[in-house]
Amino acid sequence: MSKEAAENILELAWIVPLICLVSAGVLTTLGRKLKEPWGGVVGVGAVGVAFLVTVVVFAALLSLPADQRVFEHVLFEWIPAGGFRIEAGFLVDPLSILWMLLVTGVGFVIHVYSLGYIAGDERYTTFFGQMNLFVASMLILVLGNNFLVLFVGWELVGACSYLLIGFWFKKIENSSAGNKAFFANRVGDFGFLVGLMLIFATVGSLDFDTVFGAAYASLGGGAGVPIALGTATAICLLLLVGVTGKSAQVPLYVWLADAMAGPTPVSALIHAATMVTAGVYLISRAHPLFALSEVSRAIVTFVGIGTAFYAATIALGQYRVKRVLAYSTISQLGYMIAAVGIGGAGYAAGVFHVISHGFFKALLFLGAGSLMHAMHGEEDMRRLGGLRKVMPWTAGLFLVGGLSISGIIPFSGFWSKDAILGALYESPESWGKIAWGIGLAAAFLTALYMFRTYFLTFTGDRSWGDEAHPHESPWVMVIPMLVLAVGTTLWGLADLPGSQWLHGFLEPTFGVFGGEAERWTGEVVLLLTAGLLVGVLGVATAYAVWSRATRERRISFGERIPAGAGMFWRKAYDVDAALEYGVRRPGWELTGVLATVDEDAIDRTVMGIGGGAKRAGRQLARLQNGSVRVYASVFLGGVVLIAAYVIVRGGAGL
Amino acid sequence: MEFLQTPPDPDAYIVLAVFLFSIGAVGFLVRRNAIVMFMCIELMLNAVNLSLVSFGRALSDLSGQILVFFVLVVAAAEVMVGLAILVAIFRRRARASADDMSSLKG
Amino acid sequence: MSVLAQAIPAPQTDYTTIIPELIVLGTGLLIVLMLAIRRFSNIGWYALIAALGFAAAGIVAYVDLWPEVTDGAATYAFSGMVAADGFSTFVVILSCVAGVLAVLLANSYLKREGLDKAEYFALLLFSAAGVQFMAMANNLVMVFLALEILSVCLYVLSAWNRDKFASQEAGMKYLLLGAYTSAIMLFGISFLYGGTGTLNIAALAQFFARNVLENQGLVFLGMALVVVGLAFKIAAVPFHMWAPDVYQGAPAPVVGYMAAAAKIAAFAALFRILFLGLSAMEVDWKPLLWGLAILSMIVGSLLALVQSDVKRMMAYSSISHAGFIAIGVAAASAEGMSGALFYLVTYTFMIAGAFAVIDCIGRKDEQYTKYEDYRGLFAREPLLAAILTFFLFALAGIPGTSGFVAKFVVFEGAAEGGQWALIGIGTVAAVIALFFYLRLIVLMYMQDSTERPDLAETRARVAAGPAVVLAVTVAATVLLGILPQGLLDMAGQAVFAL
Amino acid sequence: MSGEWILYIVFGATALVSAIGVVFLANPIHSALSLIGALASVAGLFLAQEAFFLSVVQIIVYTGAVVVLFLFVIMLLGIDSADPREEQLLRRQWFPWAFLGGVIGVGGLVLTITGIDLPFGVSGTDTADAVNEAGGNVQALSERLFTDWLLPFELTSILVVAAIVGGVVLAKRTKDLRGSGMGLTPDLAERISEEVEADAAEGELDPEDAFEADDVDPDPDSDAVLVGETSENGEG
Repeated sequence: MSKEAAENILELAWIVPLICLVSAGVLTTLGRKLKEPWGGVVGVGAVGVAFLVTVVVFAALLSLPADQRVFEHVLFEWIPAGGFRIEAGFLVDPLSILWMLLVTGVGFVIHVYSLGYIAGDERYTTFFGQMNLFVASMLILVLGNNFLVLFVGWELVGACSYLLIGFWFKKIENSSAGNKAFFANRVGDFGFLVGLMLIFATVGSLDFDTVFGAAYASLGGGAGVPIALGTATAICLLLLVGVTGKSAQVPLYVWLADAMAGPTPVSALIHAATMVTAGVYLISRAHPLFALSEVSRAIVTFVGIGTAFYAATIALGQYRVKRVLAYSTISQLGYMIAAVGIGGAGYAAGVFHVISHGFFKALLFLGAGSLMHAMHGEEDMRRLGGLRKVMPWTAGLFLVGGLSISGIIPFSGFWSKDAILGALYESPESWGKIAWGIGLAAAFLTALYMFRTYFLTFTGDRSWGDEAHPHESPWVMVIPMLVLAVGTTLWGLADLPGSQWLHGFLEPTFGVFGGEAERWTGEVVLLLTAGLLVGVLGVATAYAVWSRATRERRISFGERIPAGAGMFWRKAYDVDAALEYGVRRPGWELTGVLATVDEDAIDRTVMGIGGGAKRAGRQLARLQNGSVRVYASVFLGGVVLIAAYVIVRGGAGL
Repeated sequence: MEFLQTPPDPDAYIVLAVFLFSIGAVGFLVRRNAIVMFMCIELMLNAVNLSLVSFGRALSDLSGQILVFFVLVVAAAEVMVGLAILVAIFRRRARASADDMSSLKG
Repeated sequence: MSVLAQAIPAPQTDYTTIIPELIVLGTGLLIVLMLAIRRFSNIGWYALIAALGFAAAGIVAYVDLWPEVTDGAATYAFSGMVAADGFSTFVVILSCVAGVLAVLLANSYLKREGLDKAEYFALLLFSAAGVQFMAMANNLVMVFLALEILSVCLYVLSAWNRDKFASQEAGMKYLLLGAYTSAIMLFGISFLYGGTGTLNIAALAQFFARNVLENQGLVFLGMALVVVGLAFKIAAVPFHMWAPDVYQGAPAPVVGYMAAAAKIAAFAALFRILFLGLSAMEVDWKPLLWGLAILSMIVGSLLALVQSDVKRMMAYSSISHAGFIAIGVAAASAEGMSGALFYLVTYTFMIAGAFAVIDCIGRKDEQYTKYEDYRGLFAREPLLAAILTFFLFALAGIPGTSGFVAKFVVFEGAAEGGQWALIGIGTVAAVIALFFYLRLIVLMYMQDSTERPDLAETRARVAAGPAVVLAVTVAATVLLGILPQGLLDMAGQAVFAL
Repeated sequence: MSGEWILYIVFGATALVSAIGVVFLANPIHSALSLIGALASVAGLFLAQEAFFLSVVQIIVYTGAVVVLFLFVIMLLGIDSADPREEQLLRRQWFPWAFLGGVIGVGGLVLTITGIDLPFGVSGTDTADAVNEAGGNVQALSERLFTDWLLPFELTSILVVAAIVGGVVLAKRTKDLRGSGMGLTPDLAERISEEVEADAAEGELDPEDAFEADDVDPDPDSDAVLVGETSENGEG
């Protein structure tokens, strides 16, 4: 491909979100007029075409020499005021193209799967409309060439997820989950917005170019307005608030687990591929700002790795498959945030893990969806078990996903997680090794809870009643899972230590901040081995404890078991109890405290902002009782207040 | 009572106007008959007129008196529209109390 | 000596400066005259005349006056009673646009409700003239008279639906409180007059330039009471109590016009009085406006949260919008005021569009304005629901709509003045605001309209007038959201050419 | 003793007393008559300040037109007796004291701010001599009104036209109501009685609770903050 041809193609990258946007508009306005298969065909087709166009754009980008792979194109000048102008356009570079591939690719697979999952729903077409709008919003988010466009996408994504989580809103639970997501995101967005204002106040622009130019200037290179250290830290921390909201990090993670109330493809799309990774994207994109402030990077790293560990302990105590996956998502996102927080090689590692996670988490969610589809919505592990024989495909593919997330060679999860752990360990920053330790512990817990889920669900005795008739899901659901399984098997090749194609590919974006590529050194091998060992240990422990779980034991898992030294070692049953007391309980007590914080403080703060506002509104409304004389009294009260102000102000002739 | 020898200051009129105004303003708040509420507004406007004339005289300027002239017109127009609405309401409800008009609230 | 023999100097008349106003007033009087002579059976003709009158006035203002006033300094006419400058011309054009939208909205409403009296259009024209004179007024008496013309027309229009008690109650409450406020504002004018010896706004500035007041209590209180009077018109807290009741009771097309027109007029007057006349007292009135802005944004948003009637919710939202616009005025800078002007333009379109939808959905007697009636709207009326969603997003200030740009420029004006606290509070209020708009949006997309057979069977009719209004307002809201520069330049010129 | 003082004291006292009468007389007709007293006293105060024209206009327009309009409407609507609830309120013993307190409070506040010693720094051009030279108060005023103040003067005509048009539209009976006494058709009478019953169901207002919210539904424990709940507060 010639250079001109490649650039011509790149100029058309904006078509990708447009396709999704138009199809969303068509599907939403036509609504019920478009009968069942066709709404889905349009929805899936649009995302499919978007994916193909993205691949073409990707190819065009690859055909350019590495140093020319940052392509910015201004669509129009969007100039709100006087001396300040915004050039609304898009930016195609290695970072954004990867996200586009992820969003359209995984999005396409999930759309296909939805054809089977949502079939027969009365709002079939609307569902695809909203899904397409969601994909479009995410594409706007990653394609924008300035913070404002990014924020537009950021808000749209939030609004769409709000609609989709509450899709089956006839259930009260769902709409209140939608609310929770909404509140948490609003709190986050508020931080983000204030951060943007601070950026604007400091630099006078929201263009990536200008802002990052200023950041480079502060580091001693290039022209631009330097940013003071304190300001940079404040900006980064405010952005982090936004990230914790959207990417479900401590303390704003509370909404994600509840958001599982939505349809499973929504869970897959939001939690696997798209919305939750927006925070990782934001930090990666804003890396020059984070490079300015070591403090903020340390905070980001520990928020991330802390979340990774904390969410893993919670996941261990869950009985519902989708909730385990939700907490696992929070935990995995923590890894990514930690990676991009520490910087250096961590940037590439974080991005690597985003896509890796996109594959295996989408796979796991679709597996869970397939399971629920077969079991008529049952997802409580205590009432599952032995399903491997009935649903071999689902079980096998779920196993692949489980192995990948647990970090077992050769699946991509192994490579990407170890890339993150390696980046943490080898980072020049002093706190890196501590973070690495926590990350390793979290990796053990990950394998443990994942395989606890697998064994309780697919092996052992059947714990479901006779009324259930589980069956393998239709091919339209299995094939997407198969595709994802292949993806998670092969994706690891993209960034193997030594070759590190992805690291090189991302170099135009991260430049000097991207760190050195890894070599096959003894240290690397040791680190990889440690990661693998931890994973295997987790799987083995899970196997020992849960692989032969009977129906009775499953049911008793949830009950209180008196602790006693004698009972501790007797049976696997007791190991389970021990685990219950030794790991889950303390974890639960620890997290119990945290969970109180979770349920009470954070929940209440988050919900309280809305509730309190509403209560205040009600009190104020009492005054508005319809009587003219009361209105006039308030009016006169206002006049008296102003008069008092006049006196205080010293204008009075006293 | 020496001060009585000279004509009253403008201040004297202003004090009077302020109290006239206050009677109207407070009266508006306490009466429930809409027509009487209008009368209270008239009291307030008259107080303003009084102050305008006094200010005008103290300033040796006729603008104050001209403004009073306009205020008279405005007062008449407002009263007219107000009474028209009142008549329309009264046709339906046969009540002229402001407190009965509280179907809109919250 | 005979009085008649004494030569009275000829009055200084310069009718060219008020041509748009003359056209608007002339059209109004023409309608009144036509009604007196013979009646067309179809009020559509009167609507056409009114719309043409507005359009002609707007075009004359833009083509004839705008280039002139943006070139040079302000011209004062009628012995300094009115000022023709970029600012006033801008507002004149805006009021004509609002007038055309209002006429288009009203025609089908009046026919549907059987209230087809063409006097409606005459009053609409008079009220618009009131707005225009308020923007031009260079004399406190002119401000007062123009305000009264506007108010009297709005009182009548609010009470227009004689078949609905709520409408009459709205008119009555508006009038009682409005007259009360007028008296208080007049007292303020009288104090300003007493303290400075002039009623001319430009002369006020000269007075402050020449004199240093030892005891400024009189002038200060006068200023404060004038601000109170205008704050009542823009429905700023705590002078907002009338707004929810009036918005809920008055006919939807009236509200769609009134919400914008009253704000335009009052902000224009506020700006001219404070910024031009009393700029010497800037330190005194700025905190006053801050207080009003903050209270309006917060209280308006909070109260909107708990509403169950859409028109009432829109009233509280308009209170909160008044707060946002007041931020621009409180910035006391050309940037801030041009931001406020831009905001007013976008608000005019948004509110007219939103009330067009509310009117269509309300149907006969506006019986469907409760939240309950909006439940599942999307399933029944996808297009109307989508448009309303769009307007609600615009009102909430979602990027990509004109509402966002408007908030942005107003905040920018405040930022230039370093008023970060104001911006912070504004952001919080905007967040709460998004919340109550979304509450309605979510309801519209809920799907259990089966419980409402009365709603499911009949469809809302969108007549030609509202359809045009919707098309225009949606287009304007999108366009100003994406390409706001043209209008921003115009608003900038309007203020810089003062 | 200066003659103006006498006028001031006499008319000032009658103005205040009649104004208080407007507020305190339960019967609207008495209030209106008291208002005439107040307005006439203000006319007297105008006279004392040599605003002869305004003094006459005040009598003719206010007492001659506005108050007559009030009386006319009172008679037309037949509300020529006191509302019992209002009477009850006005008879309460605390009422005059509260009223007095309010007046002194508001008035005192205004006077505190403006200062009793009012500053008039400027001297205008319309001195007594200048006014005399123009031929007197009326001539001077008319000259100003038709030169400098021409535009506002013209605008008042618009205001009056708008008010007349609006007043006619609002107060005119609709076609279907024509010819039946107060304009009550059986249909409308039924609607009205429904409305009145609905009001009665809400409960009669006690004089004191006019300032209390009567039926705002507090519903403080609702958690469904965003979606799907409404409280009833609608039309009566």
